[in-house]
Amino acid sequence: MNKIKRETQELTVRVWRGKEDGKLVTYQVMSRENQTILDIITEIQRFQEPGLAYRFACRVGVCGSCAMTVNGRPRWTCRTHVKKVSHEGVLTIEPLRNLPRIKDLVCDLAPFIDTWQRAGAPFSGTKTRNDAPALVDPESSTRRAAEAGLQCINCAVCYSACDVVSWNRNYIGPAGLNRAWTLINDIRHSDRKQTFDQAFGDGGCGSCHSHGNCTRHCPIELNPSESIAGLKRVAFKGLPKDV
Amino acid sequence: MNPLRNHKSYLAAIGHRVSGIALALFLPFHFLLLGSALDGAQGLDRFLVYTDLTPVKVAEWGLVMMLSVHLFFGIRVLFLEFTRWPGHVNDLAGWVVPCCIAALFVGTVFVIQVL
Amino acid sequence: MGIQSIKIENFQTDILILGAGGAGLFAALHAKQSNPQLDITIAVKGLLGKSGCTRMVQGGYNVALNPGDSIERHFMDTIVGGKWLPRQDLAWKLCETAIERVHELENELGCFFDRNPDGSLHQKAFAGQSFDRTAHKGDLTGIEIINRLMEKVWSLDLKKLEEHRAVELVPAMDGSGISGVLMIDLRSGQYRFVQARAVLLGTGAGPSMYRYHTPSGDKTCDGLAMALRYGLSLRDMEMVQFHPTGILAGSSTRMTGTILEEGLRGAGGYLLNGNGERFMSHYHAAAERATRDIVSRSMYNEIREGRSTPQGGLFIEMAHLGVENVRQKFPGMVKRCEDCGFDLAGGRVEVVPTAHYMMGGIEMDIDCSTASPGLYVAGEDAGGVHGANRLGGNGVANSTVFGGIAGEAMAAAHTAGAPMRDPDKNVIDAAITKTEYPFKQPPGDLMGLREDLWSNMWDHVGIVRSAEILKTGLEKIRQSRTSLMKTGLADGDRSFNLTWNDWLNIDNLLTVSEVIAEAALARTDSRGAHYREDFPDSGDLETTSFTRIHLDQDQIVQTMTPVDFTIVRPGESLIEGEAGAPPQPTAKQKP
Amino acid sequence: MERTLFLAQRISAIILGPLVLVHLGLILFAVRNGLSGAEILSRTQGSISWSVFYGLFVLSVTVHAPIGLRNILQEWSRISPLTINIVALLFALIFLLLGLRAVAAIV
Ligand SMILES: Cc1cc2nc3c(=O)[nH]c(=O)nc-3n(C[C@H](O)[C@H](O)[C@H](O)COP(=O)(O)OP(=O)(O)OC[C@H]3O[C@@H](n4cnc5c(N)ncnc54)[C@H](O)[C@@H]3O)c2cc1C
Ligand code: HEM
Ligand code: SF4
Ligand code: F3S
Ligand code: FES
Repeated sequence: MNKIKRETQELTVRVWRGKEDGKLVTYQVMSRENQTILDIITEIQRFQEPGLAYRFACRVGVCGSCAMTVNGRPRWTCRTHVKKVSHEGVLTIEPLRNLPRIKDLVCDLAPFIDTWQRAGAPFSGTKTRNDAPALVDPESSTRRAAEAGLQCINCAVCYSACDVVSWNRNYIGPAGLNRAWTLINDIRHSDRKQTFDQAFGDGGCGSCHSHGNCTRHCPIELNPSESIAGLKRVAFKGLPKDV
Repeated sequence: MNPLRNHKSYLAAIGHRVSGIALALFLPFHFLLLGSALDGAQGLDRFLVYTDLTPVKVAEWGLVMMLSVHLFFGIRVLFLEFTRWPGHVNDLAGWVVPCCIAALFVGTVFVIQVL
Repeated sequence: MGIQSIKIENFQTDILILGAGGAGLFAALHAKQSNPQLDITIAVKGLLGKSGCTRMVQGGYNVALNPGDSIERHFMDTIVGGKWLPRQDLAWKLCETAIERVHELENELGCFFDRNPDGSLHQKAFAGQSFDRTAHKGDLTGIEIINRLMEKVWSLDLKKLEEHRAVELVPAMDGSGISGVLMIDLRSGQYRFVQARAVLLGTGAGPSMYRYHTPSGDKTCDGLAMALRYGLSLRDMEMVQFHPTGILAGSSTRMTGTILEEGLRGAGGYLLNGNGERFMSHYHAAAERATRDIVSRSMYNEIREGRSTPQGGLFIEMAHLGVENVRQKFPGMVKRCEDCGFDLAGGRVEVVPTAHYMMGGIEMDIDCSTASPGLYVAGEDAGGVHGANRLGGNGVANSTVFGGIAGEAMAAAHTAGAPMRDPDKNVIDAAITKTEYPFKQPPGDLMGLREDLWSNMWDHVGIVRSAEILKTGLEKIRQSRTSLMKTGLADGDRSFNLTWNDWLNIDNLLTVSEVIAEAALARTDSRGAHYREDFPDSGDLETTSFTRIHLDQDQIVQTMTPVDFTIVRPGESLIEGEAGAPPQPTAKQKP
Repeated sequence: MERTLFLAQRISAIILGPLVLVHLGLILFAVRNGLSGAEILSRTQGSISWSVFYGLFVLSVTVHAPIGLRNILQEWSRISPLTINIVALLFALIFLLLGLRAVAAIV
């Protein structure tokens, strides 16, 4: 009884303050209905720590700006309900792993966004703005394979969850490779071979050891692990054909 | 335990890696030993006498375990990477425990055989 | 700190782009494509491509691709939907260039728009349109568009100033045009003055001064407020679009105000009042499927008359369509509701109309230039394209079409010898004095101030207006301004100081709120998004005028300017046999 | 390069699979009465099949294991890439020489 009461009334929140050499600072926060982790952070910034730095934009899970480490796991905080993660009323909130820290809960995402380029993006087409779009069969195997990997919100959750990224700073990581897989399955893309060579180059998909943390944590349920396996199959079988 | 590490696929990767390292370190010695047969069976037997010692037996068992763990997890990795069926990633996480059981089975047979 | 002791870093660039949504990114891309030698800098308050609303686009992109559709038809829908207020040459440009832009998105940038079984682009129906012309990628079209754009722009050789907040547009010393922009590097707190030959405002406006609002948190009308202070005029500012179904999950969560997609109503979802009764049919024959403005207004009325939920909203209910069916058809929305504790598929979700889009904005010409040489505007910051109402699907078309045009125009201006102008130092000093001001005041509850503004705008400058309540609203906005000037910040670490940033946000929101209220007071008729209880008629279309507001010595000056019907006059239509438009809705849109 | 190494490692793994399976079976069978040099040699000496079997084993391991060790060193150590490549090559050499010597010894 006592415990339940505590859970619904007050949360103990430990928040990372500082840059690379910071520490966890503890705050007591009133717990309310319908609170997300982002709301908790906002509440602390509003009432207790005006200087607290964190990042968000869309607040509904499409921009991928608000990811943090919550009780040891990377998550999108704007869509993570407190009830889902608070253990006995305690929360530990830290910045993402594997990225340079700016301040408090904010990381520099630039090295992560760069991985798209390293994995062989952007798209290059043969048609121009003066042509009609290509006819693409929505049921073709390549289209469906690509489709499954789209809509990534570049939140860096997978990048932060992957141990190989932290072990090997050269590793492109799951999100970039997932993009490479969608490009390789895009029959409109004129540089599929080039994309593949990059995705399989230094720090490319050969470095993935199928830990699966990317897929387990991706908030929008993409499957980078599967995309990377797809790339590895290409190494054997050649570029996917359209069937 | 770190929640990022406390799940089957991750532990399988680590198990596969540790067994791989153990095998790679052991193999040169294994080859050295076999190479001692260049002087005939006596050369080999000079080393093989030690296999009667209990600690050596345990170590041998360990190696058999490592080999079978690496083998079964390796097969799993190959399936993961080079095959595909609907939901196959989830299914292959389900293989981790069977792989361990298979390796344990090999280990048990080894023990029975030796005893 | 005295302002003399504050260090400013200066640097120069050919083209400076503010904002990295559809408008900003397209401008960068097209400028670079026009002239790869250009030195381009893109400065954005959030992260490049990850801030702003273009990424949040759900429904899709209006474009007349189908042989049965036409630019004329798209244009007529836009004009009629905008209640004859749009500037017609801009609206035409929008409809015409949308085709090229969608082709570019598909062919050059690699966007994956959904396909028909025959391989052509799938286009869906959107309310208020006479043809199914909304190209889309599922129900989260913006992610695809922005991902492809940002990955392309990221590959270009240009300077990226992420998390840089523009604080003031700085004119040339000699008054010949713009000289550059003063900004704060939010990560370090450092001031930076970027001098440029051409500057684009693509900061995306965003009606985030209402209690319930959809735009991303970084959007606080900064561009509009800066333009006003700079001396430009804004048009149609009373036109604020409300989306009917914002999630209402209480005041303690930022999820409140974010939208549940229109398709829920389209598919046959019910809106229920606090007593659990359907009410839309009392207001309009199309019931829940009526257009945004009508549904929002009806909902507002229901709430005002006390038939709301205890939290002050209404319900949307889908269960009668089959729980599994709903789960399958709207997986994203079901999950979104689940994350704030609602069961969309089987239960009821509390909803409330939510401020979505600003039709009004800075006056621009057809090449996106403004009244000030060197200064350009595109996207939601610009006004005149949509008039009194924006069709769903015309927003992202607007930002991508005009962003690209602005990029080309700025590159052309550079080729034609656009000068680097010397800044008016007084303006820089004054701007810094103002941004430093809050550090000299005692700390206070800024968020509380913002909440007051939210409530005030919702209650007095919202969906249903009258002279009397607008005046109360204006009065309260001015009171909020007084309170803001007494509320300060502790002067600590300026790096990533969100509270400081928020002070500046509220300052701009107050400025623009006042403009909205003044414009709403000036428009004595009811059209599109603007509804006056005391003037419920739309007034004579022939003499349609738009509101235009600028600042003179800090005072708001408002004039009504007649619309020039350059292409089509009220009562006429470009579509043969369908005088006056809108043409008949297609079968799919009929309830 | 990375792709070649990857393929080489996976192909060698595919070859090693059955080899190790047989080898494991053999171990389980052979240890029954304790190991003796004579017994081992009696099985292998003069047998072309076993020499091919173990020859292939050695070659595959020579390819397979050093690539794996290279990965591990890249991820788990701070050794420079060049040194890692040298170490991997050394391992390959050790496997190859000692391995072939062993095969030669037992057949
Ligand atoms: C939830 C939602 C759904 C929508 N759905 C649709 C739809 O289906 N179809 C449709 O056509 N339209 C839709 N819209 C509208 C559409 O998203 C916008 O009209 C359009 O994307 C605006 O583009 P923009 O480039 O002008 O601004 P944005 O994309 O909003 O970008 C603004 C940029 O400016 C930056 N910025 C802001 N202030 C400053 C400053 N002071 N200094 C520097 N940078 C600054 C921001 O960080 C951001 O990068 C939707 C909007 C929302 C919110
Ligand atoms: C006895 C000989 C063997 C040795 C010494 C050996 C050694 C190694 C080593 C050191 C690694 C690196 C592990 C890592 O990167 O985590 C490795 C990886 C691997 N091994 Fe083996 N191995 C042997 C046999 C096998 C067999 C029989 C198979 C399977 C059929 C196999 C399959 C694999 C696979 C698939 C990998 C790649 C793992 C990854 O990168 O995720 N190996 N091996
Ligand atoms: S793949 Fe998933 S986890 Fe990774 S960046 Fe994209 S959305 Fe985030
Ligand atoms: S977590 Fe990392 S190791 Fe591979 S499967 Fe995902 S990228
Ligand atoms: S704030 Fe955009 S994903 Fe969380």
